Amino acid sequence: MALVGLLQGCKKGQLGDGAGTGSGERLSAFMKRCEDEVRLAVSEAHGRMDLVKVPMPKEMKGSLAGFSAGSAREASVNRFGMAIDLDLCNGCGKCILACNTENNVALVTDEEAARGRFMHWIDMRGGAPFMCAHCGDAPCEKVCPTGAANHTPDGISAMMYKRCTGSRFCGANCPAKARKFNFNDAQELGLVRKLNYDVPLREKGVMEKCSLCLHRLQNDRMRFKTEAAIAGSNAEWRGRGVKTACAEACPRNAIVFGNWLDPESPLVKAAQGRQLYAPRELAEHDPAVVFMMGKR
Amino acid sequence: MTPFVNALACLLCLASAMFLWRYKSSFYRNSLLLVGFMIIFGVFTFFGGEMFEAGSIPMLEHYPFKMLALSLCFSTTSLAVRRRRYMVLAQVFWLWIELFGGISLFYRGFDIAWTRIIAIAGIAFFSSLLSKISKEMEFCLMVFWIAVWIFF
Amino acid sequence: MKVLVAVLCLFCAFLTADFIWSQGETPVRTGVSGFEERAGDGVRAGMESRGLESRGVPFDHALHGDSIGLDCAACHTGSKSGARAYMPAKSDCMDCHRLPLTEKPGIEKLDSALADAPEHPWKAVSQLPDHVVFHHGVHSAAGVTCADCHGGRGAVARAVDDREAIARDARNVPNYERNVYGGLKIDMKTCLQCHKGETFKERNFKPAATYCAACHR
Amino acid sequence: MLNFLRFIGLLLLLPGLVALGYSVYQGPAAWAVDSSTFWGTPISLFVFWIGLAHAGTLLSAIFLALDIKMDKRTAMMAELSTLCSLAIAVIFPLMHLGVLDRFYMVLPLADARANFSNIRSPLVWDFCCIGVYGILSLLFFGTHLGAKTFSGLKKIRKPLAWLLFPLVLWVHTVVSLDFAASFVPEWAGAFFPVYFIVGAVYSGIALVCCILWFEGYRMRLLEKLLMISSWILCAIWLWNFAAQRTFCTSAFIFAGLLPQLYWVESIRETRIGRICIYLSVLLGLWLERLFLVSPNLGTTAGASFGWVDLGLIAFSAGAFILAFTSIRGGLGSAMEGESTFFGEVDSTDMATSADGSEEDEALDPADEKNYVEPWASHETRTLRFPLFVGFSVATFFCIWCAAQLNFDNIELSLANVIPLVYPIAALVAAFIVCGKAYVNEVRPNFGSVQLRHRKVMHVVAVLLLIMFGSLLGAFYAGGKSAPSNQEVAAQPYNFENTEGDLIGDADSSAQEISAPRAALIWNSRCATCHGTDGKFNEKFIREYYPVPQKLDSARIDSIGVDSLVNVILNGRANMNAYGNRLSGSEARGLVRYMQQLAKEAK
Repeated sequence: MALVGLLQGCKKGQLGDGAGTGSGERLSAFMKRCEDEVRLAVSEAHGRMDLVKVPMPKEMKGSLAGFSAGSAREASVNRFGMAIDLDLCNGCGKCILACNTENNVALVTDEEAARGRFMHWIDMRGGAPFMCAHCGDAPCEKVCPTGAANHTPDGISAMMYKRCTGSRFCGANCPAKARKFNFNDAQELGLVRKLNYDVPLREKGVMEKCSLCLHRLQNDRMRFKTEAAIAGSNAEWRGRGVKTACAEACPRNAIVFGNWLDPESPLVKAAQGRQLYAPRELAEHDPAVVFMMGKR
Repeated sequence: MTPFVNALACLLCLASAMFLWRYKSSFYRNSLLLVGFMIIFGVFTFFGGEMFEAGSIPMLEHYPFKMLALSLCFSTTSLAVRRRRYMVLAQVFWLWIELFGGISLFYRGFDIAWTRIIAIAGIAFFSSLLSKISKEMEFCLMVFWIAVWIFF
Repeated sequence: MKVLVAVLCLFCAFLTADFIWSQGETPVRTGVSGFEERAGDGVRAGMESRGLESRGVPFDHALHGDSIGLDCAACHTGSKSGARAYMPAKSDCMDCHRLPLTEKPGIEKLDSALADAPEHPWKAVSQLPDHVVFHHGVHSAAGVTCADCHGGRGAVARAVDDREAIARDARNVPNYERNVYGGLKIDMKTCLQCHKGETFKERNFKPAATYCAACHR
Repeated sequence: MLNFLRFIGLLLLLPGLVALGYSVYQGPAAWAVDSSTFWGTPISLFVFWIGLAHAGTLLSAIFLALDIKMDKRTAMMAELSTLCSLAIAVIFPLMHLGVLDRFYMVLPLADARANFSNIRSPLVWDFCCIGVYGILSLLFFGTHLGAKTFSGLKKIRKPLAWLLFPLVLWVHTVVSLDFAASFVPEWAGAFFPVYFIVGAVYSGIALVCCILWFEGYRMRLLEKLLMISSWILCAIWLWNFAAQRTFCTSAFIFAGLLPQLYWVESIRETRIGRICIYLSVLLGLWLERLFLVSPNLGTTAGASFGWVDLGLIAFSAGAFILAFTSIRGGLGSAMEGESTFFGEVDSTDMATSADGSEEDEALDPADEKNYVEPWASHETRTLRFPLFVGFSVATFFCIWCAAQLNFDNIELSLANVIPLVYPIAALVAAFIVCGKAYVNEVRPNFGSVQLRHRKVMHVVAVLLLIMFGSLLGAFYAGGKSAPSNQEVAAQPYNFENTEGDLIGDADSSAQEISAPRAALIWNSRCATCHGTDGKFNEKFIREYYPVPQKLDSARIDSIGVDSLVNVILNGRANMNAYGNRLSGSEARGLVRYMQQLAKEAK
């Protein structure tokens, strides 16, 4: 047993780095803490979502007209989003754990956990996962003083952590309160590990939220563009084949990730003929992450 | 808010303006009147605009204040001294309510009534150039304000 | 006179503060490494400070480069296809070096050094901040050569202290701000300038994406 | 009295400093905020103090602009209270930030990285407006002080007052837009500009009354204005209740009902009674700001109010009292005019313009049009021309903003930049006005100043310039970013595949990688010997290596894909084994690419 433990301990060197080593905690124990926290969050979940019907997300209105030649040309062809199938989802919370490990989401201290304040990018609301909806007409981005919250041409509401001053205006202005603020210095408290090198750790005092696994999309875009340039093709990148961590982890495939503007995307196929919903407070902001329930 | 109620509001402003700045009326009387108008305008908007039926209609949020501004505009025509200065100030007050009310509504997804704002700004600017405000000019201004209120 | 003093004060203070603040501000110091045989201690110390470490295998870029038709990507795998340009593993060296290659003296010494070398003779530490995405492959595919940023030719010239070559290099390549290796000085400003198409006009690069999330995460 | 006040100030400040230090160290977690209430005590303190900061200049400048007489001492007190509360107010939005040292990113200037702040955000407007307001108030106060030495400075007080008049209202309007432009149901209100300004004027008048009380006299005009503001604010609260169904009872009691005790003569005419009324107004308005900023406070959903919050309040009050009393004591009689009133100031001589002064609280003359005397040449020179230049600069600024990188894919509406226009215009205009006054009035008379003072002035000027330059330099340099220090040793096995393709089992050799990927691998791994085009790397092969087999379609087909994959992975003769560096699918892709190359070579 001791030998297994030792081996587990040695594994840390490969997977985690210096972050959080102050506690000297083993990776397996850390992972267990993560799981416990998710379990707690799922069990404590409360509140209902007030869903209203919405049409299928289309191109973002207005904002792309001004794209100059120097900017990304792929502006109009992509709009990434997700649909969560409420008929399939049973609220198991696996998506939360997958998201946390993928995005190096910090744990919270015990007293915060007791008050139900987690850093999770996915909340359980009304028995279903709820995350940032990546509104096409995002209220949070309008009020961010530094431009740290901004939209990519691909329809992702991105956060530039290094540009964030932590004025928390975006958090206040999000109608669904999908944004989380780093009250703690998680690295110092040993509440976070760099489980995934692709995602930077967030420092104390910045806002964070669901990024639609932006790093996966970025990696895929770069790979695609490299290959396209070698092959001499003019194909546009549509983000085919990319999945978010939560969509990947869902045992019932209730979360579908894709490109709303790509007819071949699994998302568009899954949403065809289904009735789409969004939380009432977000419905008029053109959300890209929606819920599916029943046939249309 | 129906155009009829909107026109009614304009009439109410005109009526209330009659009571302001009477000769030798005291400081307190004038301000009490203003506060009273404020409340009357609020009640008028609340019921006339059917605010409680349609939930909250953001466009009506600053309506009573606009009415107050219009009423002040009307009332300045009867001032004895420094009429032009206060006329301009009252119009700028109106402009200010329209502009910043519009900006705050713009952030909540409504369009700004630019024609209205430009009209008020224009008349405020040009009335600042008037050297003497005759009875005819007063009448013209009032007609213009009413037109802005009802049509723009 | 007074105006002069005022302007001078303003200007000096500006420069000083700018200098102090921007110390260590350029996070990415790109440059070819490893002139161990010729480089003095200064270069070696510089290498170590940049997280480059060589474990006993001498290496000369000048011998391995264009002179024998080798591409950077042959050893730095991924530098033309992936996000990162990796350091070669010993097996990569042994692809060629398992055969006797030249009759030059000292080759036996090299062979024995290679035989003793660990599986990863070189180690590098990424200088890129965590929140920056730099994909070597996509830049290479777009026509940016390794030397544009890493200053290959300039660096070689510098290493052999060939002043004439340095001067030639400076004449051939437009006079952008350069790092100690002759490569482009890299910070967000220079990245953006090139992405917007303001620099390297003579190379006809296509303007690239300039929205934040194109390069940051 | 001053000493007593200083003692009180110190008593409040010292524990307050502890709270301030703790909350700067601890960050926003220190005070009552959480993930549903993002704004807490610092912001309500900010709104409160910025409101107080308005009253001083508002009274002094607007009274001056509208020709309402006010004695110099009262005016100076009001201006000084403005400066002090402004200095207190700016601390709070700064400490409210999560990452303090990045505050400069809010400034709408492009830094060395071509980063530009998001000027659509009300916070940026705030930042600019308050900065400009601070500078202009300082200039206004400075000219007032300097008018004693340089009598020519008196001339520019009125133009400055006209510049400040709209600015004061503009600043608080912009502060109100922080709330009004948001989607928080309790904050959304198009009437907020009026609401906030009435509140600010009300609390500001109460503060000036307090100060005059401590000075030992009273001004009945201010008291009248105080009462009138209380009524107007009550009317607005009523409307707020109608529009949003929220009502702050405690604020209504303290700032709405209790001040009405003023009508009881026995209270009005005793000093204790009056100060109680003023303090009750201040308390009520503070409670109202707190209620407004964090509506969930005290309910089960919200965060709870702790000692840090109380400490911050104590800090602000203590720091204000200390700053005010020490500057007041330091300036001494410089703040008093020749005709100082020691006693009551009555408003009888102001009756003629009384009708105007009550509108003032709710008026915003937005621009130069209000300077109603027509195109007199003097006026054009002193105010209209500077303002014209200012507005031109502001227009250019807006155009420049729209050309920034940030707004490549966002359409920038006129409504996004209008709130910045007047502050910029006012700043430029004020600099022109003051610069002209400096050239025309101060410099010619500079010789009359004592030599010692002149030297001090020069040193101060040089220091200021150095400070300004270094701030600019620091801003332009921007912050540092730490490298990741991730170790990049040799390429991990099968890394390229897992990097891009996230679905499917990349390692199963039955699958095949895409043609471009195979080409990339070929170029890096195989081209060393086989050449990028499959025709050998002549330089290398001739000299050192036995020549490998030529790529030949017929031969490749005859060997078969599987055995070629086997050769790549396991090696043969001079061919190296790549099994530990390439996956099966990659080898398969390479074979396909070889076939393609061979076909092309024919």
